[in-house]
Order: sequence, then C-alpha cells, then structure tokens
Amino acid sequence: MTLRNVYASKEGKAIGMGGLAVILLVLPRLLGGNDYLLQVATMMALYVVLASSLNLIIGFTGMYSLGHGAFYGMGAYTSAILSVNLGWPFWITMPLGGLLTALVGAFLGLATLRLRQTFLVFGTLAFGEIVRILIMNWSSLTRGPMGIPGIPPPKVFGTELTSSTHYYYLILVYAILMVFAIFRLYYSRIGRAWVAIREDEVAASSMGISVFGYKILAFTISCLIAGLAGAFYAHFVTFISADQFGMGESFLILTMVALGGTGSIAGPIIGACILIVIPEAFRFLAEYRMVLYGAMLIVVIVLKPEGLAGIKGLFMPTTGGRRRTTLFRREPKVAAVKAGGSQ
Amino acid sequence: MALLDVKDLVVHYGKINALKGVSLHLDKGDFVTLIGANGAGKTSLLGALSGLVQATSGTVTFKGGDLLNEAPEAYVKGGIAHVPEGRKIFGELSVEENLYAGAYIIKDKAQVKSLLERNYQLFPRLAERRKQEGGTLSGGEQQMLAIARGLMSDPEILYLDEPSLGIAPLLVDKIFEFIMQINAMGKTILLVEQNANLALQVAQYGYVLETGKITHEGNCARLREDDAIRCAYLGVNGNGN
Amino acid sequence: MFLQQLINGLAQGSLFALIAISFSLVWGLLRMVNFAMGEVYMLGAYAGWLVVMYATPNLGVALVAGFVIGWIVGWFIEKVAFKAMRGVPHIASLVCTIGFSFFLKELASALFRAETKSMPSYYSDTAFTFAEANISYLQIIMVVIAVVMMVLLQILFYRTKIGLAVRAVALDYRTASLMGMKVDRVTSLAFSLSGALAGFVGVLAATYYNAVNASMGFVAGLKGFTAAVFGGITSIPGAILGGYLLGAIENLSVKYMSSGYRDLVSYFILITFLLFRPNGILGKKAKL
Amino acid sequence: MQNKWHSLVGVTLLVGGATGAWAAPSTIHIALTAPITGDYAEYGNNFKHSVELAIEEINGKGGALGKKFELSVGDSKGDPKESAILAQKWTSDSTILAEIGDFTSTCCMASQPIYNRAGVIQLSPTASHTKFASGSKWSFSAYGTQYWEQPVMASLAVDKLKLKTAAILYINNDWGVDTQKFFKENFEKRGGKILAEESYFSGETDFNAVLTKLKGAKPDALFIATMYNDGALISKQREKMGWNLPVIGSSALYSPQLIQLGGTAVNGVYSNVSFFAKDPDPRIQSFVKTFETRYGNSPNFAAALAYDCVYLLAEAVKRANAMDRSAVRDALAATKDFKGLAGSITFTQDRDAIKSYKPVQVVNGDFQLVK
Amino acid sequence: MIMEIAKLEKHFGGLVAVQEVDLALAAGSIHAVIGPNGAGKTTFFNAITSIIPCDSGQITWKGERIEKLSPQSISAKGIARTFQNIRLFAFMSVLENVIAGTHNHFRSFVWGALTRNARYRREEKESREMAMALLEKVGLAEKHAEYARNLPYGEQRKLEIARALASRPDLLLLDEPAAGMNNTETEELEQFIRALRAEGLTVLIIEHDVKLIMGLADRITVLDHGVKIAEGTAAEIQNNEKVIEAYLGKRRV
Repeated sequence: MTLRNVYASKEGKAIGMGGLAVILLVLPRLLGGNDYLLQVATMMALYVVLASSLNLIIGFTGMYSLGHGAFYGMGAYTSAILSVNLGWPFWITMPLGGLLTALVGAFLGLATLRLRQTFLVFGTLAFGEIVRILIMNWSSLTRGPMGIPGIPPPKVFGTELTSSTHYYYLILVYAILMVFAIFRLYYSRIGRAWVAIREDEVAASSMGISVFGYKILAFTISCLIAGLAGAFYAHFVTFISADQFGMGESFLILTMVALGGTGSIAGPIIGACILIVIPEAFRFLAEYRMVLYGAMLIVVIVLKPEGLAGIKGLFMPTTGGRRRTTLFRREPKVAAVKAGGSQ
Repeated sequence: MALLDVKDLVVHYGKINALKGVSLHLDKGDFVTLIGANGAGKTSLLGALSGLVQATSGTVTFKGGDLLNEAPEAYVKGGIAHVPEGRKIFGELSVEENLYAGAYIIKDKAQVKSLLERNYQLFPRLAERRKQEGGTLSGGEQQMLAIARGLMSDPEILYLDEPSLGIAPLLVDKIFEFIMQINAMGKTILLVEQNANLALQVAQYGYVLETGKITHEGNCARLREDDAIRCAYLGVNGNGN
Repeated sequence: MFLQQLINGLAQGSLFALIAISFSLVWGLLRMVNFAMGEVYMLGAYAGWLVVMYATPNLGVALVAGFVIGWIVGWFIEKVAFKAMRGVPHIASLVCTIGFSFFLKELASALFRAETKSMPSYYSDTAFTFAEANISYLQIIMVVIAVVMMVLLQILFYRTKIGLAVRAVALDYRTASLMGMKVDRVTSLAFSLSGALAGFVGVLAATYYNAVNASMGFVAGLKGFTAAVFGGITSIPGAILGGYLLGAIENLSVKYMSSGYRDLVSYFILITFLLFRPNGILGKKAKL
Repeated sequence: MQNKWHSLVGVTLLVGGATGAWAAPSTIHIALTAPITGDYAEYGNNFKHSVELAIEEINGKGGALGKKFELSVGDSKGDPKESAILAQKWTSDSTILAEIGDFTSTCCMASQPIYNRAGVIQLSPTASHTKFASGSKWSFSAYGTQYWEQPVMASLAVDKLKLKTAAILYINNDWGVDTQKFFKENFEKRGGKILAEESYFSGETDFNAVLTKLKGAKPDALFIATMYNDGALISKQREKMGWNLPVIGSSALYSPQLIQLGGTAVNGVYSNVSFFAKDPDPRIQSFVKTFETRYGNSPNFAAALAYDCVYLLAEAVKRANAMDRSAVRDALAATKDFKGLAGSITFTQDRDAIKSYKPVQVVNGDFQLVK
Repeated sequence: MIMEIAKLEKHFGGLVAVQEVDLALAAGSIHAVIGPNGAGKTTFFNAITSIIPCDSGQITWKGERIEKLSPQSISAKGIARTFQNIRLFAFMSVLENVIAGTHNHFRSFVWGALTRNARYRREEKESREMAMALLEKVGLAEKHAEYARNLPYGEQRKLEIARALASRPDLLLLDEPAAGMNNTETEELEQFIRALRAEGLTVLIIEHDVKLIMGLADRITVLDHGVKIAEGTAAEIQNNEKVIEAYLGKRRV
C-alpha cells in the first residue's frame, strides 16, 4: 500500500503520467507544425504553472490570494528590466525575477498573520493593484504605460530560442519541473504541514508545526514559481506592459484553480487547460463568446463546487458545514424509510 | 395521546453514526430529562427534534402530525421551542429585542405584548435590563433570557439544552426553580443535562443516552438508584462506596 | 479650491456610500462578498437609461427601474451563487460571483453594444456658489438620497420585525432558525435589497456622469468595498461614513499629489484598514 | 466529466489542425484581429464592420489580381495573450497573406514577434506606440503617430487661437502618454507654456477632482488626451464646474458619440481629423451611409482606419502583382500618397503612416472644419 | 515534579475562566482534572499549551518557564495533547495524521523534499514506520489509508491520541478522551493509558467519565468555576465534602 493511495493508485498514475509525457514530448510533431495549437499549448503550460503555484496558497495551505497577477508581473518586469537595461542573459535575469518575487511574496505572507478569508482576498487584490499602479507611475524604471519592448529571447548554448517549438519545449520543461517540484513538496513533510494548517491551524500548531512560518513558506514558494513564470513570459512575448498583469490575470488564475479543483495536483492543471481552451473553442460565437464563458463558469462551479478534480467536501468544515447543509439544503424525504419507521 | 413521540431516530454525520435509533415519548405536562456524557449524541438528538439536523430515518410525531425533517420554523409553529446549548442569545440585540425575536412567529401584536409582560413577571431581572445588550448580561441572566426567549413563542413543549452549563451554582438552583415553575405552568419540558444528579432530581422521567443509543430509561427516582447510572453519571463508585 | 474638492468628494462619496451599504448588507449576513456587485450597479444604470430613452424622461421612474432590476439580479445571484452553494467551499461562491461579473458585463456589452450610452442631464444646474465652489442641485440630491437611504434602512432594521429577523440571522442564523425565522428568505431578502441598492446607485451614477457603459461597474464595486471596510463593513452608518470619507480623501489627494496616485490612496487605505483596523473607523461597536 | 473535457480538447485540436488544410489559393486571405468582446469591444466591432464592408466593395469590383478577398476574424478581447495566440493561428495558416489589427498597441506589440518570425504583414489601423512599427519590418501602423499629429494641434493652439498657456489631462496608457508628450513638446516649442499635467486610469468616471486641480493652475486652454467617451465626461464635468475655456483634443475625440454623450458641453471643443464624415467626397459619403444603414451606428475614426487598411493591402497586392507575402510587404512599405478615407498615407522608413490632419471644432452640436 | 503550574489565571472579558490554579505534576504519573461542565478545564489545558495565552501565572516544565512560548515550541518541548472536540486533519489519511504528529522530529526541508536525498528518504521511512507502529498500538493500522473524517467517533479519538504520541512527548494531555466511546472502548482506553504510563509517560487527563478517572488517576485535581477546590487521590476526592457539594451536586429541591 502506498502512502497516498487514498487519492489514486500509483500504478494507474504512473501509466497515465508516462503516456502524458510521451504525448507532450511529441506534441509539436502531432500538431504537424501548427504553431497556433502549439501556442495554445504553450499558454496552457504557462498557466498550468501559474495555477499550480496559486494552488500552493489556496488549495494546500487554505489561504486566499488575488494578487497572483501582480506576482507574475513582478517576475516579468524584473527579468525584462535587467535584461533590457543591463543586458544580462535570460538565465540570470529569470532566477532573479523569481527571487525578487519570492521576497515580496514572503513579505506579503506576513499579512496572513492578520488577514483571513475574504479580507485576505481583498488585501492581496489591493496589493496587486498597488503594484500595477506603481509600475504605471514609476516611469524611470518601468517605462510606465509605454511598457518594455524588445526583450531579448532566451539563448541556449549560444542560439536564440525563437521558434514556437523552442518555446514550447522550454516552457514544457519548466512546467514539468515546477509541477514535479510542487508534487514532491506536497507529498513531503512540508506538504503535510501545509495541509495540516489548512485542516486545523490550532491542531497543527500543537503538533509542533509553525503555522506562521509555513504560511510564509507557501507564499514564498508560490511567488517564486509565479515570478519565474512571469520572467519566462516576458522573454517569450518580448513586450510587456502593466495592463498584462492586472486584476484580470489574478481572477483568471484563481478561477483556474477553483474550476479545476483546489487542493489536488491535477486540479489546477485541468483548470488551466480548460480555461485556455474554452475561449479558443468558443471563437465561433463572436461577441457572445465571453457571455458563454461566464455562464459556463457559473454552471460548472454550481454543479461541482469543489472543482472538476477537487476533493469532494474539502473546505467544508466537518461540523459547521454539515449543519449548514442540513439546514439549507433540504433533501426530499425518503418515503420508504418513513413507511418502515412508522409502524 | 402522546405530545411528542420519537421512534427509531437515526442521524448520520457523513459516515459517523451519531444516533443509532432513538425512541422517546413525552406526554403533555411531562418533565422529562435526557442525560448522557459528552459526545453521546444529546445535542444531535435535540437538533433532529427541532429541524436543525437532518435525520436519516425514524419518525417524529408531534400532536399526531409528522414533523421529521421539516424546516425549523415548522417545529416552532407547531409549538416547540428549543433553548440551545450555550444560551446562544443574540449578543448585540437588546434584551427586549431578543424576546421579540423569540416571538417572531406570532403575528398578533397584543399577544406578543402579553407574553412579554408575562416573561417580565417571571424574570424580573430581565425587566430591569430590558434595554441592555444581551451580550453584556451575566451567564445566569443570559440563561434566563434564553429560556424567556424560548417561551415567547408560547410553546407547548420546551427543550432545554444544558441550562446549567457554565453558570454559578447559586444561579443554577435559581434557574432550575424557574424551569420547574414553567413546568408547573403546564409546559412540557425536555431537559438535556450533563449534570445528571441535578437533572434526575428535578425531572419525573429520565432517559440515558450513550453513544447514540438509549441505554436506560425510567422514573427519575428509580434511575437515581440504578447502580450502573450511579456509577457512570453520579460519580459514585460502583464498588460500593 | 479646497472647498470645491470637498464638495466633489462628498457627491462622489454618496455613490461610494450607497454601494458600500450593498456590501455591508451581504457581508453582515453571509460574511461574504459579491464580486458581481459592480455589475449589478451597471445593469441598474442600463435599466435607468432604457427607461429614460424609451419610456419616460422621469428620473424617478428610472431610479425605480434601477432598483427593481437590481433587486431581481441580486435575488438571482443569491439563489445561484450563495443559496445553492451554502455549506460548500467559500472559494466556490467567490468564483461563482466572479463568473457572474464576467457574464453580466459581457451580456450587457453584447445586448446594448459596447459603446458608451449617453444619459441625459438632470438637475445639473448650479444651485448656489459658495466661496468659488459650485454646488449643483444633483449633488445636493445625491447627498440627501444617501442620507435618506441610510435613515430608511436604519428604520427598516431597527423598527420592523423583518429588520429584527435580518439582524438576528446575521448574528446567529442557527439560533434565528430556532425562533422560526426563515433564514433562507431573510437572506434572500437582504441580498435582493443589496442588489436593488446597487442598481439604484447605478442610475444615480449614470445621471451624475451622464454615461452608461458595460465596464462601468468594476471600479465602482471596488471603491464601494473599500469604503465599506474603511467605515466599518458591519454597519450601515459605517458604510456611509466610509463612503463620504473615501470620496473626500480621494478628491483631496488629487489636490496634493499627482492624480496618477489617486487609486493608490484608496488601495492603501483598504490594506491599512484590513490589516490594522478591520472593523473600520466605527469599529466593532457599530452593528448592522 | 473529465472524459468530456478530453474530447473537447481533442475536437479543438482536430478542428484547428484542419484549418491548415483548407487552403484555397484562389483568394486573397486576410485576417482581422480585434477586440470583439471586452472593454474595447466598441472599437473591435467598428473594425470588423468596416473591414467587412471594404472587402465586400473590393470583391464586388472583382477583387485584386482577379482574386477575391477572404476574411477570417479573431477576437482578442483586448488581451495581449489572446492576441498572440491569434497571431500564431494566422501565421500558421499558409493561405493568410496579411493581418489587420489589433486595436491596442499592447496587443500589437505582444504579437509582433510572431508575425516577424513567420514573415506575415501585421497592419494595425490604430497602434500608436512609437516603438511599434519600427519593431519589425513586417509591422505597419496606419494610424500615424502623435509625432505627426500633435504639431497640428499645437500650431492651432498657439498660432491660430493665440493661446499662451495650457493644462493637460491625459489617460495613463501608452497612447495618452505619447499624445501628452508630443503636444507638450510642440506647444512649448512654439512658445506656449504647460502649467499643469494630470493623468487618470482607464475606467475612471469622476474627473471633478483633477479638473478642479487643473482649474487652479488657471491655464488659457485645456488639452485632453483622451478617447471620445472620456472626453465627453470630462467636458460635461468641466461645464458643470462652470469652467469655460478652449478645449483641445486629439483625433481620438472625433466621433459622433462625443456629441451624443457630451451634448452642449462639447461645443467649441477642438479636435482634428484625417477622416471626416462630413467630407463631401462621395467615397466617404457612401461609406458613412452604408455603414450607418447596415450597422445602426456611425463609423468613427477606427472604422475608417480599418477600412483603409483593407484598401492599402489591396493596392499593395496589385502593385506587387503577386500573392507572395514578402513581395506584398515590400509593395506596402513603398506606399506613397495612398488616398484613404482617413486621409492620405505615406509610410515612413519605420512603416509609420504620415498623414494629413485637419483641425475640426464642434459647433452647435456638429463637427466643422476649422477654416 | 516534571511540571509545576503556579497561580495560572485566564479571563475572558469579565469572566474568570481559570483563577490562580496551582498544580504539580509528578513524572510518570496519571493526573486527572475533573470538574463540572464549564469549570474551566479545557481553558486550563489551552493555557498550558499556549493555544490561548494565559493572563498571569507561571508554568515550569523541567525547570524551564514555558508560559510565554508558542504552541509549536511547547510541542517541541515534549508536551502533546488531544482536543475535546476532536481536531483531526480531516482531509488527510489516518497515517498522514500521525506522520504530521512526528513533524518536530525531522529536519529535512525544501531541498530534501525536492531532491529526495538520503536523509529525506531515511526520515520519511522512519516517520512512516513510527506512525504505523503507533497505529498498530491503537488498533487503527488497517484503516491507515482512510480519510480521518471517515472514521467513527471512537476511532477518531484513538487516532488523535496516536497523533499526539507521534511527537514522542514526555507529557500527554488528554481532553475527555473517552467522550463518545462505548464501554468496551473505554476499557480499552483505560488499559492503553496504563500502558503509556508503564512506558514512562506522564499523563494529564480531563474526563467526565468518573468511573474511568477513579480507577485510573494517581492524583485528581477538581476545578469548579475556574478555581481549584480539591486535590488528592481518588479516595480523598470521593470523600471531600466540597467536591461532593460543588461537583457531584448537593441534594437540591
């Protein structure tokens, strides 16, 4: 018996993973050089990373954040400024972007000392907006609303990565590494501490888990990953501006996590893939495209509130939630039971 | 005819079986107590008997009508008042507002007024503090308020969940006097208590609930003499002390 | 000019204050936030605009229309995003209202076409000039409406039976249900009322700015929430106070620093208050 | 549930893959990227409608080189990410000759490297970022940067209206900052003085505060670097404040909606046009009329620019006398004195359009050319 | 004395939950705290484990003052506890709950988790073996893969004890461990606690089941309304007039 056989059997997972890996590796071939689909796949991979990293905060540790767009942007801006202004290579600026974001994330993690639930949502949202406004106004560093054009693409062994296939593989490697890292963290002493905090902070602290320390750790790692993703994005699009990292991005990433399912490894991956594919698949609807997108979001969340691949009942407090359910969702009486009982 | 008749009530919380087929019987004017340790399922039982908790199966017959798994307001309208554990008064509402909240289902303003007056007569302490916020009352006063609030819907049956909880001993006596007084007024009472000794002294009939099942029932006087109960609930050592 | 900024701030603050009340109502009952509140406001504005353009030029009717539409949409959002989802993850409700925000905004954009619609002016003449500061009739009306709304709501909550039920449910819904209060109905009512208020303010804002468009709701919603936290989200007087203060501070901040940092001031206030005084200026004492 | 999603992804991939095979070489296939939904939907729809109209006209006259135009439309939502995805979609379709769009500079610049790599013409009707067209030899802007436009307005202000001082209110985005910068530069070059500058973020509706502050600087004139809808709001709020002074804006103010929204408040506002709907030119008149009857609203500057873009391409194809992407690009880059609805276009070395601008003023609820 | 508590006090608003309580705990003993509902027993526990900070008083643990420490530091010092209203990690498996209890005994961190180096693997193996051993001990080994929330009440209590033991404490605080257990389970629990003492563990227990306490505890402290009213052996307590009056209830009516 494996440690986590609660969630899925290891053999099945291994086969699935192997198959998936093969498909992902030969995808550019499969698509026959269709760069459009490759671009969609690249975006999926990027958002898989972003959503998975946010899941560290929301799904594992049970906190909230609506500032992920800003973290992502911070990584992008740091890397872009360093490489455009100082001419540093991608392989140096990218980790620096991640580190700076992680630092800010750790700082924001301090806020979790005082903020909970919805207040944390708004605290992080306001923080994200402050970052955006600063980027817009700090023209001498960020070029303000003009954005930063001409960000050099990354180089590998002296050759610039320019084709869609290059980018695809680069982000694929990055995404696999990050998801793998998140996976390993989740199934480790650290992941258990996070989940313990999510489940019951008081009990976790009496088990010797430093609640505050692990919350900050979750924020730091999550922001590190998002910052790295931002840096990648900057060198991928070669032009960034503040409006690419606004609230809309934060909403999108949060939605991916919630739709896919909080607290599981697969959830954010599924959520990210769906929310990138759906708008593409709905293109034929023209101006009703986003109407349907919104409607779909509502319907899915109402039908499967824990998300498509989430853990059923997660975040339902064992006592409070149950009582609320019985109070508000009156299930129809089962006639047979009553007949049997009233002899 | 029985006022409240409960048969084979089963309640599950997820996979946990909190009540495993409980049957109770209350006639009009009865003073019945239900004792049991923490976690025995007392609060779940009261919840299921006032619509707060969804039962899996069983019957709850009140005045001949079936109430199982109806919404809480159906119970209140039927004539059941539930004074919850821990008093649960509305801390930020004044004493009077708390009482008005208790009379929520009564449409007739004059009747509400007269119920209010009656409660103030019964609990003069509350009349003195009618404008005070409920949260600022002492524990005993809060318990009185909770009972008075329960009476405001002019119920036929009053559930009292652990009225002695966290209250100074002198006041506990006082509150139990009130409860007996209310019973004497003709209200049926179902008292849930952990303080078995006290409960078995004031009530007429008792049920003992253990891990979701009724293990003993009978006349309180008889239950008090029962060895098993003396040993488990009255703190008297079974090895003859 | 200080006085003029202050007056502008108060007029704008009236709008913030009314939206803040909407947030307070929902917060008080569910300890949750409706992210689609700004979109309800936007739909209210469209309803008012439709009335004025196609039915009657009477502003009163337009305001009523905004109120009604807001009521209906608020009711619907509660039914879908909150009622159907009670006892389920908090985050799901949150995302569901984000879905609504998307849906309503794009629906309005698709139905009414994206361009900004013009709302006719009402009472825009200067009522009087005081130390170089102009005050229009509409500005006075807005302040009066906000204050009247607050008084009406205070009466509703403190002088009526249904108000008592709302307060009781907000404090402890389980115990309230033991009193025979229909928790669902009370929640639904408060939610609808909050939507109605948002719709109503939408018409007022449309009149004040003479413009209606599909994306007008987002900033308004966020500012309204900030105002609510600022003044004290658990209380209606707090929400009103927060609205007026936020309006005044925002407008005065422009006087003393670059307007590029105007929103920064709001967000800074939001974060500061969330961190250090989450019960707002009026604090815990104040209640719904 | 998951299976359904899998199949959905599969279907999308299949459909997407198939588009590549639908190549029909008998047409001139162009793509339009525009914000059909989202905050800029209004402009996106203007793009779409006028491009459709232009293609219909051209095809009605037999197309170019005997080939008809074919259009594919993609909605970018104003989101750079989607714009880039669409860019990949268009560039991976070998039948597509050129792309028109996107609306915002940010979107255009985010997708620019993709067009550049693939060697596909990216012709934006409205991208105004000074670094856009110069960023890639495949990128063109038909808008004309503020570098060309603002001298006209500055000259109007100083030389004609004899204004000495001005205050500037601009929207805080790339276009707004450019507009503000070039107006200021040219205004000061001509001896004027900017007394105050304030910016605002998109989505703002309350301008009372900034206006009151600018009023405090007591300028002779107010320059507003805003789109028409904000311009109307600003004018209304300015009027209510009782602040009357000459107001000068840029070509983005030119829209029938400015007057609808602004009412009497926008009377006297100066703007400039390269496209003027009142122009007696029969081409313009027929365009405006067809557009209005078909789509129910009047075309704005964005519509005219997008319309011109189609004709620019058609002409380039004719001049290149080939359907080759690179030949058409060269021909397009060589465009000189192209007569469009929105004035004549000559591309600079950097593929920005040099255009002619005519100052207009709102007089009694109508735009009139300033004589 | 392994732990000495002096004049511990905790107020909630105007309510005095715990008032100047002294308590000395002998190493290797089973010490019970009893008292009527609302007597402040759980608050007392919470104050000892810093889950709520005490207002005043001193707690000395092996000669060291600990009343100002954080809950996790107190756990690190070797004090573990269970909760009256069961606070398991509901969405973790039974085994993981116990492994989470071993948190403090291992040091591998992010790097170890990412690389799964030798130390990490050793620690994981050790912690799993330790946890499984504990589960065997409480008889839950077969259910190690279930979600904790799916266990019946009595087993959840057992699991909570196993989780507390996983931190290898010197002192175990049990808050009403028998609540919700049936007679057989209670007897098993009694045996289990005795076995723990035999291993050298000190146990401080709050319990309502008087029968269990009387048979089990070496010393009993009685709290009533936050005040310690008696302390002694089972026999002493049962004959203490004050206790009979306040806790067992005088004959009323």
